Parts: sequence; C-alpha cells; structure tokens
Amino acid sequence: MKKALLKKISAVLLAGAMAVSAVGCGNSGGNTSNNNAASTDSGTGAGDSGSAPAVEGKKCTIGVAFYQDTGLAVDSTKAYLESLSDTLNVKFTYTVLTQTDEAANLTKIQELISSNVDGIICTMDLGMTSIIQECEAAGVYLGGYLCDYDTSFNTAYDQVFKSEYFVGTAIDGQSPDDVTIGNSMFDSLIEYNERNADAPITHVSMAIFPTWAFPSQQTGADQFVAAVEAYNATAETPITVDPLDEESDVLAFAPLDTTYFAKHADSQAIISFAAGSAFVYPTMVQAGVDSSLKLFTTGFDGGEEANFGTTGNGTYQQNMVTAPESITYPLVLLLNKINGVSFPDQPAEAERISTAQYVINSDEDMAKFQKSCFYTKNAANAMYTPQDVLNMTAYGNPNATYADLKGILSSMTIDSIK
Amino acid sequence: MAKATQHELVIEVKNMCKNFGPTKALRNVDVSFYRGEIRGLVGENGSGKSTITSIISGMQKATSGEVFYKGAAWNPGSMVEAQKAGISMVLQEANTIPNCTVAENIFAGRFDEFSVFGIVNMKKLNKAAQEILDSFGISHIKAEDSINRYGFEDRKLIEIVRCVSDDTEVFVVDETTTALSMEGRQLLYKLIHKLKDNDKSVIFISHDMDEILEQCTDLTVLRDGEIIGHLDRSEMDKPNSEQVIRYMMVGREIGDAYYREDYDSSHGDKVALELKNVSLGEIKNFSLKLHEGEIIGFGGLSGCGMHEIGRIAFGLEKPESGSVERNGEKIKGCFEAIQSGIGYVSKNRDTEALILEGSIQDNIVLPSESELSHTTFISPKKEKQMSDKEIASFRIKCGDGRQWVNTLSGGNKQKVSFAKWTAKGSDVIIMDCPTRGVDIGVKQFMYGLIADMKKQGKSIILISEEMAELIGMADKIIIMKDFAVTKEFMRSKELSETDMIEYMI
Amino acid sequence: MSEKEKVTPADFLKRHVYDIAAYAGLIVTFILFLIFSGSRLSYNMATVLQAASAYSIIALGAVFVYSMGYMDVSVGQQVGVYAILMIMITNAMGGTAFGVVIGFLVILALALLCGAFNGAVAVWLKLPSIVTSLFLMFFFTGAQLLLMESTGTNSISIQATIKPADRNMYNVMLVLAIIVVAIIVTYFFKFSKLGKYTRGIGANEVTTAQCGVNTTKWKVIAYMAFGACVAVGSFIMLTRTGSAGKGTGSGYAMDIMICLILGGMPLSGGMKSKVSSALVGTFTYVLLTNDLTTMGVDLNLINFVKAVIFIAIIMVTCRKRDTILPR
Amino acid sequence: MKNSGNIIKKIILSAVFPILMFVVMLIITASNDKCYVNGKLIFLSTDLIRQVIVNSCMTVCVALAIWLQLKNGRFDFSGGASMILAAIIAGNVGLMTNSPVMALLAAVAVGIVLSCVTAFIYIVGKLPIIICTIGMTLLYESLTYLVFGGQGIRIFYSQAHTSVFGRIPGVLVPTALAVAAFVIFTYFTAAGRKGKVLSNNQRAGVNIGIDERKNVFVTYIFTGIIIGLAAIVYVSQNEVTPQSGLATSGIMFSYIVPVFMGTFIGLASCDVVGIAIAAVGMEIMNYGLNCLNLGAGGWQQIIMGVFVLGFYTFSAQSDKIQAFVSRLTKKNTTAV
Repeated sequence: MKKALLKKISAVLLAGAMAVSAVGCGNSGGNTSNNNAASTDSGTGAGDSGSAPAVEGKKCTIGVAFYQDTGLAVDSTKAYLESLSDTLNVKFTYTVLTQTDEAANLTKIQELISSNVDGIICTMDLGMTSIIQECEAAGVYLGGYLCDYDTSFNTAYDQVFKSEYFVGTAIDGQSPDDVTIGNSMFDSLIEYNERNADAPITHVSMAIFPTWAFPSQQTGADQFVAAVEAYNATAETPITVDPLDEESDVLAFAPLDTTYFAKHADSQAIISFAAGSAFVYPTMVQAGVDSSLKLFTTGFDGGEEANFGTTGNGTYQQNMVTAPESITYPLVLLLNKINGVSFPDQPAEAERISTAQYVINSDEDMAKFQKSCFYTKNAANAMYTPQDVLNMTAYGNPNATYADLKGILSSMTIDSIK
Repeated sequence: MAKATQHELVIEVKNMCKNFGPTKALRNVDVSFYRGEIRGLVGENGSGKSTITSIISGMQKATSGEVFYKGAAWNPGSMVEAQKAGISMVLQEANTIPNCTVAENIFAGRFDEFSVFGIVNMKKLNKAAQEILDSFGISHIKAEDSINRYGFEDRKLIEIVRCVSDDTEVFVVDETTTALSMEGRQLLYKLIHKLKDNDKSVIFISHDMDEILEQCTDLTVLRDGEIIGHLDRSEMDKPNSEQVIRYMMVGREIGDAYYREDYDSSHGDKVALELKNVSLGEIKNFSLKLHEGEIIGFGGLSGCGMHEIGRIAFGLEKPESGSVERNGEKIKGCFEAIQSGIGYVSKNRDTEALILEGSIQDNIVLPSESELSHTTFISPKKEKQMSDKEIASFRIKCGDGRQWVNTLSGGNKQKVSFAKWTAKGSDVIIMDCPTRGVDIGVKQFMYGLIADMKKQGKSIILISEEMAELIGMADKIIIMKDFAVTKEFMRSKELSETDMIEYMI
Repeated sequence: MSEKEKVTPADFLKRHVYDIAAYAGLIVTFILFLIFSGSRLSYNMATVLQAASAYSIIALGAVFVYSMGYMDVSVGQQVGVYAILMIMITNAMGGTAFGVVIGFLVILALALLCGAFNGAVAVWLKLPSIVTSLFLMFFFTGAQLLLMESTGTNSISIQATIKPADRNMYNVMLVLAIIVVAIIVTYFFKFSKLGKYTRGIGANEVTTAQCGVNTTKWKVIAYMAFGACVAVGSFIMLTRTGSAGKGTGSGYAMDIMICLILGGMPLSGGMKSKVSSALVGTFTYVLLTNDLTTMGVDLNLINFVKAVIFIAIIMVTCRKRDTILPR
Repeated sequence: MKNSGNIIKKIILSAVFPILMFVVMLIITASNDKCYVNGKLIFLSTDLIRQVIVNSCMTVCVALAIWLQLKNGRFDFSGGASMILAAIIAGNVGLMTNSPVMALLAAVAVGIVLSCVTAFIYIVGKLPIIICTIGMTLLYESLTYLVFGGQGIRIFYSQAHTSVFGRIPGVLVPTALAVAAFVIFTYFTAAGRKGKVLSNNQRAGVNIGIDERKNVFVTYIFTGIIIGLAAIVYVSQNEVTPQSGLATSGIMFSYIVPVFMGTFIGLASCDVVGIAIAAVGMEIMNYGLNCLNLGAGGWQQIIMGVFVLGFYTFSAQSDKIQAFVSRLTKKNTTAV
C-alpha cells in the first residue's frame, strides 16, 4: 500500500521536483545595487505612453499560476515578484495548478481571469490549448515559466506558440533545443575527481524522470554517457556508467525504490537528472547508504547544505538550480503586451528560452549560494531592482531590446553571485 | 380493593395520563405499590400496564400526573437513573449484548467498580459475575463464556441477573415469562418471592392467568388505560376468580361483538395456500392447507416456531425441504408471494412492516407501485387517491397522507401495515401478532376487518400469542410447542384458554 | 418506538431545515458571486457553469445511489478512464464524429457495467457497497495509470472537435445538457418505481423487500442509472479541455459527496432524499470556490474557509436528536 | 484465548498468510529474470527484511488507528488528516529542537489534541460520524496550509539524525508503543470494555448505564496516541506536503487493506496479531512487486483492488467464518 500512497501523492511531489530543478538566486555580475525594492522610487507619468523614459506602466493585475502551493522556490519567487509590485504598478494574484488534471487547471485559469487579471504567468504545461483559448476569448495575455511546454510545443505549436496572446516561456535550463545538463553533470564529476584524486569516483549510475514529462533528461543522460566515453578514451582511470534500467532508474515521480541499490550494487555515485533531493536522497537515507554513495543532482530543497561537499555525510556533491529572477522574462513580455508596446527586435512568434542553470560544485559555491535570495527568501538579495526590471520593459526604457532580455537569462550562474 | 396494609407504601402513582399522539394509553391512573408484595398487573395488550411500569422505570415520561417513590416526587430521566435508585425492570425484548462475555453483560454498566485507574480487573469481574449467577441458582451459565453460546432463555435469565442487585427496591417483570421454559420460570418465581420476603416490591406483568393467580399476592386489572380494580390474595383464591378477572379485563363476556359472533367454521374448498412437508431448522415436515375464506390461527409461546411458519409461508425463509404453493405455483420468495396475492403483516412492525421515516402514503402504496406504474410513469394523483382511500376506510388518525408514520400511535401504525395489503388487494393475508401493542378500539376494528375478509372469501393465517384472540377469530387453531404441532382445535363456543395452554407449556 | 406528538410548526421547520440551510447557502454564495465578479460577471457566469457542468450531471446520477444510503468512491477514477478511452477510441478512428459516437457508446457500456458490478456483486458477496466501489477505485486508478503510460505522455488530446467554436453556443449546450439530465433524473426519481424503491431501500430495506421489491435488481438499476450519468458527465468534462491525463477526475468522488451534503442530501438516504440536493449543492460548492478566488482570499486560507463553512452547514443540517450518538 | 497451546496454534495458523505470500513471491520473482542482478536474486537481499519491517511498522501504526475506531463502530475519515497534520507539526518541532524524541512527543500530543477536537465536535454536534469526520478532515487539511507557512515538512525524513524513528531499529519504538496502547485500551481498560459493549448493542449499552460520550472521548484519546505514533513514523519516512480535497483519506485508504485482512486473519488469533501479520504479508508482496518493477505502477493498484475485494469477501461471509478458520490454510491458497 505504501507504494500506492506514494503514487497518489506523486503529483504533489512532482511539484516538489520542479521546485527543486526550478529556482535559485544570485546576482548578475554587472549589477551591484542591492537596495530594497520598496525604497526604489519609480518614475511617474501617463500610464500607457510607450516611449517616455522611466514611465510608470499601466496599472494592471497579473495572475501567477504556480505548480505547487508551497516550497522555497514558490516563496522566493513570490518575494521577488512582490518586491516589484509598487514600482511596476502591478498587483500579483496567485493560484495553483495541478500536474495531472486539465479540467481543474482550466477552471483555475478561468477563476484568475474572472478576478480581472490582465496577464497570467503559467508554470504548467497541461491543458494549454484550452487555456490559451480562454485567454484569447477574454483578451488576457499568457506567459510561460519554468516549463518547456514540450507537449504543447510538439502537439499544439500553432494554437499556443503562434497565438498572439502567448508571449513565450523561460525554461529551467533544459530546453530540448539546447540540452547542457549532461555535460555540466560530467564536468561536476570530473571536478570532484580532481578534488579527490586519492579516491576518485569510477563507477556511477543515473536516475531520470520519464521522457514524457522531461524529454530533455533522457537527452541529458545520453549526453553524459557520451561525455564519459570520450573521457575514457584518454583517461587512465576510466569511469563506468551503468546503463539506464528502464524500470528502476526512471522515476515516475515516485521516490527511488530501494531495489535500485541492489541493481546498481557497485555504483559509487548517483547522477540524478531527476530531482534528487526529493526523490533519491531520502531513499538513500532510508537504506543507510547516504554516507557510502555520492549524489549529483538537480534541485535544492533546503537542508542539503548540511550534507554537502565536505560537511555532514558529504552525500551531495553537486546541486543544480535556476534563479527565480528568470520569471522576469515572461513578466516583462507580458507588461509590454499589456502596455501595448513591443521591442524593436521582438520575434514574430513566441519563443522558449532556456535559463542558465547554476551549478553548486564545491563548498565555496555552496557558501555563495547561501547568500542568495533563494536561500534567504529575501528580495533584498534579488539580482534586479524593480527599477532594473522597469528598464527592461519597452515602455520603461526606449532602448530596451529583446536581446537584452534574453541576455539576462544566460547570465545567472553561480559565479555571478557576489 | 380495600388494602388495609401492614406493608409500607413504596411507589404511588397519582392521576397519571400518557398519550401517544391521538391515542390515550393511560387515563388519570391512580395506583400504589407496597413493599413485601408481588403485584400482578393484568389487562389486554394496550391496556396500559407496560406503560405504567415503563414510566416508573424511566423508559418514558408521563404526559401528566405524578409519581412518588419512597415518599419523594419521582421522575427518572433514564432507566439507568431508575436502576441506580433501586427500580429495575426486565423488558419483553431481548436486551443482551452479543459478542460479549456473560460477565461483561452482567456488569456492563458497572465496569468502574472493578477497575483501578481505568484498568479493569477481569479476574475479579468474572469471579463476581459467577458468584451472582450461582446465587441465582443458574450455575450452568459460565461468566467467561461468550453470550452468543447461550439461547434466548438463558439470555433472559442473564438480563434478570443484571438488573437485580442487593439495592433493588422495586423489580418489574414485564411479560418475561413467555420467553422462559418451566425451569426458567421456576427460577424467576423463586427470585421474586425472595425479593418479596426481603420486603422488596415486585410488579409482575403477564398474560398467563394461572401464573398470575399462583404467584401474585395482589392483582391490579387495567382496561383501556384505566384501573378497573384491585384483587387481594383472598379474592384471587375464590374459585371463579379467573372469570371475574377476565371479565374485568375485557369488560364484557368473551364472544360478544368484540370478536366474531358466528361459529360456523365453513369455508371454500379451493386451497388458497399450501405448505407441503416444509422443513427448516427445527421445524420438520410441516404441512398445512389454507382454504379460501378460512382463518387458521396459530397459538403458542413465542419461540415455539409459529412465527417461522408465517415467514416460510410468505417466502421470507427458504425451506430446506418441502415447498409452499399457491394455485399450483411454487412460492420461491416474498416477491412471488406478493405477486400471487399474499400479504404479510409482520410482528416486528417498526423494523419490518413499516418505513418509519416515511409518509403514510409512501408506506401504503409501496407494494402496489407495479400496478400504479404505466410505462414507468407513476401518477402522484393515483397514489394519493389510493392512500387516501385506505386512510379513510381504516379511519387512520392523521393529518393527511404526508404525515410521517413514526408520528402515529401503535394502533394507527398497525392500520397502515394492514392497509398496504388491502390496497394491494391481496387474497391471502398472513398476520403475525396483528394486535400486538394496539388499543382495544383498534383491536375491535381489526377483528371486524378480519371477519369481513373471511366473508369476502379471503384466507387468513392468524399467528397470535393471545389465545383469546385465536378463540375469538380462528376457524381452526393450531397449537405449537418446540417447533411442532401439539394440537389442533376447531372453532367452538366451549373452547377455553386453559384447554389450549396445556399444549403450549 | 419514537412516538412523537402531532406535527407542530417547529417540527415542520425541523423537517425542512435541510432545504432551508441548503438554499440559504446557495443564495449567499450567489450574492457574493454577483458582488465580486464585477465587470467580468458574464464571463464568470460561464466559468461557474463550465466548472459545475460535469459535477452537477454526475451528482444528479449519484442521487439514486445516495438515496439508498450508499456511496461510491470510484467515480473520480472512472471519469478519468472514460475520458482517456473516449480520446483514444476517437483518435484511433481518425477523430471522426462517428468515432466520438462509438467512443461514447463504449464508455457508456463500461459505465453501465460498473454500475451493475457495484450493485450486484455487493449483494452476491454480501459486501457493503463501499467495498466494491473501493475495489473499482483501485482498479480504475490502475487502469488510468496503465493507459496513460501506454501513451507515453501525461496528457492526450482528442482530435475531433467536440465543442462548439462559439463560446456562447457551448455554454448553451452545457445548460441544455444539465437541464435535460435534471429532467430525466427528476422523472425517474419522483415519478417512477426506481426513485420510490431506492428511497424505500434507503429508509428501510427489509420493509421494502417485504413489499415485494426485488432489492437486488433495483440496486443494480440504480447504480446503472448512476453509471449512465457518469458517462455523460465524463463526456461533458472532456468537452471542456478536449484532453485528459493521469489525474483527470481525481477527487471527483469526494467533491460529489460534499456537493450532495451541502445540497442537504442525507448520507443515510431514505425518503428525505431529493434531486434538488444535487443541483443546489453543486452550484453552492462551485460558487463558493469561485467567490473565494475572486474575493482574493489568500490561497492558503481558501481551504480553511471552505472547511469552516462546511462544518457550519452540517452542524445545522445533520444534527441528530437521540439518546445515543449517531453512527 | 484461554489456554496458551490454543493461542500458539492460532498464531501459527495466522502466520500461514505471510509465509505463503513469501513463497509465492519467491517463486514469481525467481522465475523472472528481471529480478536477477549479476546472477543474484534481489528479492532475497537483506534489503527485503529491512524494507518489510520498516514498512510493516508504518502500516501497523496506521491500521491500528483505523481499526480502533472501526471496531468501536465508527468509521473515522479524519484519521489520515490528523496524522498528516500531526506529522507536519512534529517534523517542524523535531527540526527546531533537532531531536527526534521531541518530535515524537509533539506528534503524540498533537494527535491527542486533534482526536479530542474531532470527538468534541462529534459529541456536541451529534453528527453522523462519517459526515462529521469528513468535515474535520477538511478542517485539518486546511490547517496543513496554515501551520509553518504551509511548507509541510521536507527535510525531516531526509536527515539521518532526525529520522531515526523511520528506520530500524528506531521504527520499532513507536510501533511497539502503538501496539501497547491498542492492547491496553482494548483488553484492559474499562473504557475498552464499554466500547465493546456499545459497538455490539449501542442502545442497550446506554440503557444499562454506560456514559457513551465519555467513552467516545476516551476512545479518541487512545486513537490520538496511536495516530501520533503513526505520524512520527510517517514523517520519518516521507516528505509531508500540505493536503487538500480529502487526499488524506486516500492516504488512509491506502493502509486500510491490512485492516480488512488483519481482522480476517485475526479470527485465527486476536486482531492485533492479525493486523501485524497482514501488514507483513502485504509488505512482502509489495517488495516482490518492486523487484518485478510493478511496485508503483497501475498493476500494483489493480492487485490491491483485487485484494480488497477478495479478502473482504471472505470476511463478509461472517456466518461461514468459523468454517473458514478451520480450513484457513486451504482458503488462503485459493485467495492468493
């Protein structure tokens, strides 16, 4: 029955998973200002004028539909958004989508629209075709966040991405178009081995989410294997990778099963493309292998630092997350639409842009990370001030370009933390 | 009547009235109970004897009037309160708790006396229970056993043991003996006499006249909720006392308009219902032919098997062997039974015969929906007509057909469960204790109805624990004992209850 | 033997407290709805309608089951599986209208089958019907997972157009659907044997049986009627999004129960059961949720408010007066 | 349960089920090459014992909580919600104090409080138990969003030093306590006896003079204790997120099968043993299914469903049960 239960709550856990692979926080190297949002004075001026510098945008409401109702990620994102509220003259309202029930999601969106929102940021790729129809009908703009909209991208590209009401989405680092996670995992592994040349990891196993949910993870895994093979060709201590076991290594949003360890008896480390903190690590603790096995994984739930790198059991050797500031991308695009302006270099069709992951490899990285607002849940540590964000909008700053906006997404790396 | 008593007054009932809806169960009753006596209460069903005792022992509240217990005003909130104060009563219905041990049954209300910090000392409890059982002379019942292992009679005894304790002042026995065999009865008699000798007061309700005359020291007769008279021992010893008492009970000579006048037990030749050597459980090869226009009465103590016969005849119980037939058709279940025009008035009116949480109309039309339904449509108008017709012809006392059955008096409830079958137009009606808990007025009405039915050529099986009723109504009376027929009587003026009783016990 | 006095106005009030409280709830939620929908009122009406459509139809069917004093916990998963099957069959048949029809007939047949199972097996095996529906719940949960795993995605969409392009048309369609089902259910519940017998079974099964009612047969029929409504409801729900997934329909069973309770349906069934409970309850429930969102109540508080309101209502409607505690 | 020889015989009879289950799963797994990793049959790894024990303990705790109410004639929906809420609070307390023991105490305390609240509403409101507990479930679930910022509790169970009660040997402590609480209440306390009386003939019990309200209250206190213990095990093994929409009743349902089976098996001995043994049997099955990679999929659900139906069918034939007990072995063979 236990497993049945886990299955039941898997939907909620998926949310956890996404939270983990979702949000991190840092500061762009360029930007040194870290004064609190509230204190920043925003410009004044007629709402809808699209050109005057530093003008205040039209007063509007934006609904944010999260993928889960709680968690560090959600809180830090909320904190960041709220800090922007005054300056951007935007009121944010929130709701929660399910991972598995289209009809429920549609209702949630409809309720948002009913409560008079002008734009919606949606973090779940479920029932998108009907949702976009609602938005078109109600004249409400829709932006995507954290989700690659792969299903919609493949099955409903015309309805969704070509719709003038869909502004585009910022993905948590793993757009199927350009997968990097496999390589970065490999780099982290090598970096570990260099640090611990005396006891390098020579045998690893992997874990991923099902392809239907995160196709990029399968790609990432292949990428990793390829990288290892390339390395083995030259290396004196080759690394063995257990091939993905269709059943035990693919987590259908239920925690890793303990038989995993029996099946990968010789493995020294688990490379989890799936959200390891939520789905792999606990099982390791239950099975008592958390001190003998290392874990490289996407995601950060809070608490990992206690066993990261050289601290605690040192189970975690790598964590990978995304910054909540990346929500700026859909937000700015929405604001442009609402204020009836657009970038000179705005592409004709909505895009899905992957954000830079940042990768916590070492104690130093972790130390940096703990200064971030993801960890502190404090918008004061946010990468951009409200003014910065306002300057990214086409109406707030005539010189703002789409390219710049895209640029910020790739700038969020661990090293950019002061 | 004049009770120049050396005994001390213990309970005094003054000017008590009790109404169940429209029916008056008690009318300004004044009665007193004394220590050191065994007071018999006799009267027809619904004459109010159980009502008095149930008010005294806290089961229900009087509509008006007052009770004094040991001189102080007395109106207990519950049986528990009464029992704590020393008034305990053994009910007609079984009141034991299944799946528990005998000891648990006996001390169910008193676990705390055997527990320290909430922990029960079962050893002590069982021991105490066994001691009590022994003191009552029923050592064959073992305290540790599960009560499920004991039969109805033993359970009754256990109940008695439960409610009689040292501080019992007044002990009410309400028609308990019908459930008991001779042996059981003797135990009970011993007990009540012991209580009497200890200067306690016993109130003894029974239908068994001989028993009353043997055991009681005093007698109070009720009729229609009024005290008709008191007899003391000397009056009871008079040779003709039995007739006198029965006269007081019924208020007229048995055999006048109250029951059927005619004594012709003729009937049609066509067999309306036939049981062919039916066997079920302890009933072995029972056969019966019921003819059109015939009333066959079944008599015996409850638990003699006559109720089972009724259920078998209606197809509620599947016989292990043999068959029930009507017009050559086998009756496999109550569905077929009803289709073939058989009706059944259950003895458990409130649990089986009626939907209490439903309107009179709902109840009356329920068996007839099939007739009322035309291509799935049932016209509410037709339903109303049907039920209103029955309500009128049965003179059911109610606001209208929408009134809920659980707001009706016993008699009117019974009328409803009759009306179901007259509305349906059933030709064979099996009545199990049709006048149980019904006041005289309704009773008379029922008897009239049954007589009419006979005239209309309908066939009736009348199962009753009241012998007078059988004598008064049936063409043929079958007496049963221990699931077997002990005697058949044909209808005759001479037939008396004493003739029948010997075949029952 | 609960002998009572004759019916007084107080009694009357007591007897109708269900309806009074239920309707009061509906009215209040509706007023709040009017107030807070503001400029988007007409749009929001559609929202409520769409959200309530599937619920109300299934709830209407559930009246038959609940009036017998039974409940069914498998509805949610059934809805999910039916929706998925519909899509699969239709797509397999090239997304033609014909395919839709076939698909619907298939799920209808399935639904009726499950109804029969719920009714009959429970009787044959002497099981409380909650257990058979519990079994169905497990079974359909499994089926839903397997079906979706076979598709290799967590959401599949239907290729046929099952929803009028014009929103108003669609809303009208929904209204009609609800009305039609409501009329049919009312007819069978109030004016035919089915309703009378189910209520009888709920009120006192023994008596009903002794009145010559083949309770087994009518239980099965009642459950099948429910099944039919579930099938229709599933289709209606499918028309909203045209897609279905692992979690489609999850939680429906409980929501339906809550709706019926809010509508004043006694879970013990019996003569007090009413068709109106289904509609009143459903719309109260949907409106309440909608109100709380449009009122901008904090997400984390919404459930709390709902719960408190629910408890308040049952405190009024379900209070029993007896010396022993109700089970 | 008078002579000890008798009870031993009964327990042996009961033990047939898990043994049978083990044999069956062994055969199935052994005949399936999925279950071999470099020649080793993973079903027989030491992991089997650990998993079975750990999971059984969890199951037993919850099952006892459910059963204690069921056998007293009440079907309590809110058990799951109380457990989740208690788990969340306990987990957070445990994190703050950094002590699993504190967490355990907190869990039990909260469990008792919540149960008492439920009992209070039930008694005061005189509501039908199912409706009442549905309401309480909704309430407690909504509270999971309000306590500790609606964060639920994540990292409690994933930290070795806090989640001792989720692993061997720690897990045995709350389980033992739960069993003790159950046994003491049912077989030794006056309240337990009264509860038995009430559940068998409520009205008679009340007429005889049992204070039902008091009894219900006491029963709920003990249920609360067990729920609290279940909560600590749960939070030591799972991430606990806020729940809504009666999802917690789903969590509870998922443990109810061993209750059904346990009471059936328990006929051969006493219910506690029955539930414990049923739990072990179930977990053996689950582990076997995991080895076959059916552990979390649709099939596992379907198999569960069949079990619910099958076992309840048996136990429902109450009249024939004694016969079953005598032929228990045969029956089980057919059941599996």
